[in-house]
Amino acid sequence: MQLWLIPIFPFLGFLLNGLFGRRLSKPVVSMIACGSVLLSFLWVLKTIAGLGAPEAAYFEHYFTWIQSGALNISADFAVDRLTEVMLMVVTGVGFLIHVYAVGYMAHEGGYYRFFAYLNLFMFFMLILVLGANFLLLFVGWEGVGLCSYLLIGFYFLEKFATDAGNKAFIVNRIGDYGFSLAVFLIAVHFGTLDFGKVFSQVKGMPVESAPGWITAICLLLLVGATGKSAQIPLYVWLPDAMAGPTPVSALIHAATMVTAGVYMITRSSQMFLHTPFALNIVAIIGVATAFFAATIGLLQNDIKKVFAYSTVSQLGYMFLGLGTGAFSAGIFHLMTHAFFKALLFLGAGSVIHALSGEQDLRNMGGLAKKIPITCGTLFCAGVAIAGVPPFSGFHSKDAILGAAYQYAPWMYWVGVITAGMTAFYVFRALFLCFFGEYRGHHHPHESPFIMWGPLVVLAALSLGGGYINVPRFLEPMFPLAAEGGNEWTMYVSVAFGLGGIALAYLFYVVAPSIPESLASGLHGLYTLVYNKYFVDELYDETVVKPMVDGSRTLLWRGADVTIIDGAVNGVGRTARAVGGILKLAQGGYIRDYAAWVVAGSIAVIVAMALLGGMGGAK
Amino acid sequence: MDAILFLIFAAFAVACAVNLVLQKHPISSALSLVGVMGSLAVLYLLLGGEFIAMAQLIVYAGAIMVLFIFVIMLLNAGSETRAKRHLWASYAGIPMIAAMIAIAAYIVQHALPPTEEVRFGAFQHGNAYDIGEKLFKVYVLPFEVTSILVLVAILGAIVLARKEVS
Amino acid sequence: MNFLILSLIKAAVVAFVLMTTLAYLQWIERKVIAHIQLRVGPRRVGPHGLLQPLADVIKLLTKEDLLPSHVNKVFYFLAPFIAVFFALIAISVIPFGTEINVGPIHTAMQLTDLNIGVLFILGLSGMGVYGVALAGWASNNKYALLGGLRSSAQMISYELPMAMAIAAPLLMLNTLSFRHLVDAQGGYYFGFIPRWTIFQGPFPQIISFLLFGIAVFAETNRVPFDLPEAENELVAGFHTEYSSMKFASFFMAEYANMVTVSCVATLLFLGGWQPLWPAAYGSNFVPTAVFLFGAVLCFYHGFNPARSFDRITLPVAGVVFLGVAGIFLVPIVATILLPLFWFAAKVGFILFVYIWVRGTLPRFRYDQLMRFAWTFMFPVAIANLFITGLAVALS
Amino acid sequence: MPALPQGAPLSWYLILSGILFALGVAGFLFRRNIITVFMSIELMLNAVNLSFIAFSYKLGQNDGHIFSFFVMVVAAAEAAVGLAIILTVFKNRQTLEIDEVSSLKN
Repeated sequence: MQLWLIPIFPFLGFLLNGLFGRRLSKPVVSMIACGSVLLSFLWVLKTIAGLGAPEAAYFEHYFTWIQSGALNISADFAVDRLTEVMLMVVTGVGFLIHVYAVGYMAHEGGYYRFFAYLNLFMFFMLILVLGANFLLLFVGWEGVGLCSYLLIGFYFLEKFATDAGNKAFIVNRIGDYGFSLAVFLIAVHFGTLDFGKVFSQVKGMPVESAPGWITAICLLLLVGATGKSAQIPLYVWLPDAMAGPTPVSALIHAATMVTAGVYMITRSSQMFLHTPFALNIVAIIGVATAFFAATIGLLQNDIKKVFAYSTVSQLGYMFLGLGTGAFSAGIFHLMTHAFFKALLFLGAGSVIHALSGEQDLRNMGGLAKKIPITCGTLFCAGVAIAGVPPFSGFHSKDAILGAAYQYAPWMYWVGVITAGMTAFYVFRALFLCFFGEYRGHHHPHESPFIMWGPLVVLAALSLGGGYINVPRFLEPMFPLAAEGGNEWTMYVSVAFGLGGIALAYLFYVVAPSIPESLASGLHGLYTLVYNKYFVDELYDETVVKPMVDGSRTLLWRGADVTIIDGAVNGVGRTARAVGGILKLAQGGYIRDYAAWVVAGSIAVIVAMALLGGMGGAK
Repeated sequence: MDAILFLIFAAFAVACAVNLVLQKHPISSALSLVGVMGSLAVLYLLLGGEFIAMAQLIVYAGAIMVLFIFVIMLLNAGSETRAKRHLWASYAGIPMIAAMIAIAAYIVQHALPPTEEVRFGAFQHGNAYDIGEKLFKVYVLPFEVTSILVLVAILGAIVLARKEVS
Repeated sequence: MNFLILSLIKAAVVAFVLMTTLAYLQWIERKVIAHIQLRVGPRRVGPHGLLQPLADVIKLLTKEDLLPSHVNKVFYFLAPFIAVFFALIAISVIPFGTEINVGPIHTAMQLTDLNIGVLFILGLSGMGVYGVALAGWASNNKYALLGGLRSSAQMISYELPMAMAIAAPLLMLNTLSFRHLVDAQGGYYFGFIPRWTIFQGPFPQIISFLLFGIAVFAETNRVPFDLPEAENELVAGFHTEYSSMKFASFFMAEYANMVTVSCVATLLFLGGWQPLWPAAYGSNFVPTAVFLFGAVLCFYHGFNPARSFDRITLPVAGVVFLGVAGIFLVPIVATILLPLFWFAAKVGFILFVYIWVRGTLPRFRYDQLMRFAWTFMFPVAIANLFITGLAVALS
Repeated sequence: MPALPQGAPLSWYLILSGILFALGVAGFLFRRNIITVFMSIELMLNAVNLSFIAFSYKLGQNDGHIFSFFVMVVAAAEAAVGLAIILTVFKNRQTLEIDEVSSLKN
């Protein structure tokens, strides 16, 4: 099946663009970038066509990577149904976004650099998805983190961009630290890192008497997932990540990379199923993040920030799905979310493009007539994310909420309220952007075909994507929960969604005066939410500052200068003193040195012989 | 039969090695080294390492030693002159080497008593196929690293040996 | 014991045939060159100079064996032996035909079938350098030394492309034993295109065939790569100081190498003894036809002769040819002789190309030679090997 | 005299390799021509290869062959660089006497 071809195409693209991009013309660069991704997409199609819907994982072994004692890690790829879904999403959506980026980045500097990074990201993301053991997964994991850092800081001349990049990188380090600890624990306790072996071992264990370290592993994995998928408490990097170019926000920070955590937890579902506690934590984190982020999203004025918080909140939904044991529902939402959130971001990008860089909702409005295609597609995304039946968001969200209700009703209610808020803020943004009077001072122009082409495709997907019955497809891996026949949960969530839309319409189209009055009325709450609950400041005070001060005083002045430097200098002095003596033995004659070596080796051999190195071969 | 072959070629190898040490002229030493390598190749065959034996012929005897001879001819290196000064190495050398051989022999005899005999054909994993399997499945990373090393070595050799262009 | 006797017999036969071939190869070379240059070539000794080789041998044996005073005796004597030894021993792994049954004995037309025969040949070709290099050094003569240096440098340089050119078909046929190589080239595409390596999928090895051809010209120090013995710059190169039998042995080594590499080329690329087209289309009658034609030719020239003694010699030759043609029709013998015929035909063709090139091309300049090896042949060989590997891996 | 064994014991191979190694050391200690010294090193490498092969015969797996293969490759690289160094030394000092090349002293 030659799975290795799938990631290798983008990698070749990266090499070509990264090494020679400077000399290549823009069309060639974009041709290489998009072509490579298209090739791997086609190869994915061929692979899936060849495999169909495999019951067991199709496995390819390439070479032994690390072999130390019992631990034997090899470079293997594996494809099962879950991987197939992920592959389709990554390469498919990725290709559309690449095409879009050709139009979006047309006037930017560092064109080839951008596409080289993008291809590199695709490479690592595919490694992450295809890898058949935790270490390969980790390689991809770190790789996409690196690319995300590079791309967030793409406009490295602006300080905020580089700061955002650093923030993302550092916050992710915390998560990755947890993940790596989890990997070590797995290696210690299972003696292998291959998914197949590990999970079969776990399956063997009885659920009720599962040892504590499985819980530990799961919690550590969860830490990693919260970092990568921007969950509480490590979500803070994602909104800032919007400093990167919009296609990056769409590809990395909405569609693919941030869902890596969801994929990872789903991948290790066997383990999580053995620790209801960890699973419960996942659910709680998910629902909390969903609600919390949604509230923040209500009041953002930067269009990309709104969608960023919406992403966090939707990821929260996915975690809620996983936590309530409905893994397939989580993956389902992952897919639909990839469609409509990528569409939202690309649409936002198209709007920003149209307004030549304007991102503030307060300076938009009335764009519906000026950029109709973008407007239409964005509204498709809106209805999709708001969970309006029969569009894609409705199906996946309903699956999750249904599972949530069976798991714990309160989670369901929170989720439903969140759904309402989601609908509200998304349509708030859309109304502010497209309805009313134009408040800006640019001259909006519709984007070129190469940009709105992908938008249309994504719009179609986010409208109809709900009929790709992922849970059914994944059933052999994650058996569906028993169909609790309470349709009213569905009706309620739909009602909330529509209600949110209606409320947004009332607030921002019919009577724009209401929001101001509300803001002045609930001033404290307003400021609190408007400033994102001061979480960043809180982290600064509690974590960052102490660290900086501590390292400055204690580590630098204390440890470094006195202890380390002292030690180094002391070593140097001693070495010189000893050398002064040893110098006498240096005749400068190589043969003398050789003789010394021989004498020494004889001594060593004798010593080993006396210490019982003999007869070892018996 | 195997034992006789072994004795013949072992004797030849040792003789050549001694000659290497005793000869005054580098080119004689070089040729005796080639002799050692050839007989070692035969011993490898006896031990079932057919591929490695051929590699020994091709790489060592065929390439490396030709390089040596080439350099000797290029520098037109004459035979050694009498040593001007005698380092302690020249005195301590003999006993040390004797001790080395003695210890090695003793340990080996002690570790593996001469019960099991090496029969030609008893070892079957020395053919090109198995070596390739091992090399490109298990040891692929070292293999690549080695190739890089060789590349670096080539560059270094060129840099060292090229004429100074001023 | 049976094995030992058999091997002895085979060795004797092969040695005899090889020696004769070497001797006559030189006669053929002189003839062909002569005709290329519009001369007649040797024709004094025996009809059409057919006994010339014999005369040469006697001459070389009886000449005085000079021993220059300034040479390094040991290596001066050793060098020709090394050269001849490695040149002749290579033939021992070359198969000339299929397994045959002579009465009760079932054996292969081959001294020994190593399962690493190809590597063996490579190793020996590497060792062949020593003879030349040593001769050059031991002669203690600047021309000879230069010749030796040149040849060793040239042989090292050209071994790499040669080895890679050999490796490419091995990737496809995926064996190292010559016999299996030939077996792997049996059969036909569409019933008539032979599945030789130069035609065989997934990636026909024409490029590596050409590379191999060029490289072996350098390996055997033949024109246009015969710089080690470039007479107009180096008198006679590495064998300037050699005379009589020692000189002859260098000569013999060169021709033996030619024969060996021609055999290797045939086995690796031209399908060994696989006929050019299947027996279904009557390839079995080709030898008969060829010899019949020869016989007819002889008779024609015999009945209207150009020289007086042609009246006798040519008809005799014609009768001989007729006999041979007849032999090829006897089924039992034919099974043995047909593969031999095809093998010999291909080898002969390659040898003819050797001579042809010598008659046609001028000699390279030394720097050109080296630059050609490293900047053209080496990259091409690598690329070819890479593509072949890819094709094999993907098919 | 005891009857010669059918096949040589494995220990003989190892002792042979030990002897060759020791002779290599001897060459290193007693020869003063850089090239000869270098060749002694190659001799030692060969001896080690022999023991590799012998042991892999005993253990019945061909890892030893792989090791000696790597040794060969590395030896090739080493020969290239080393001979280049020797050429440079000769170019600068017009000598191959290893004792002359002792400017490291003091």
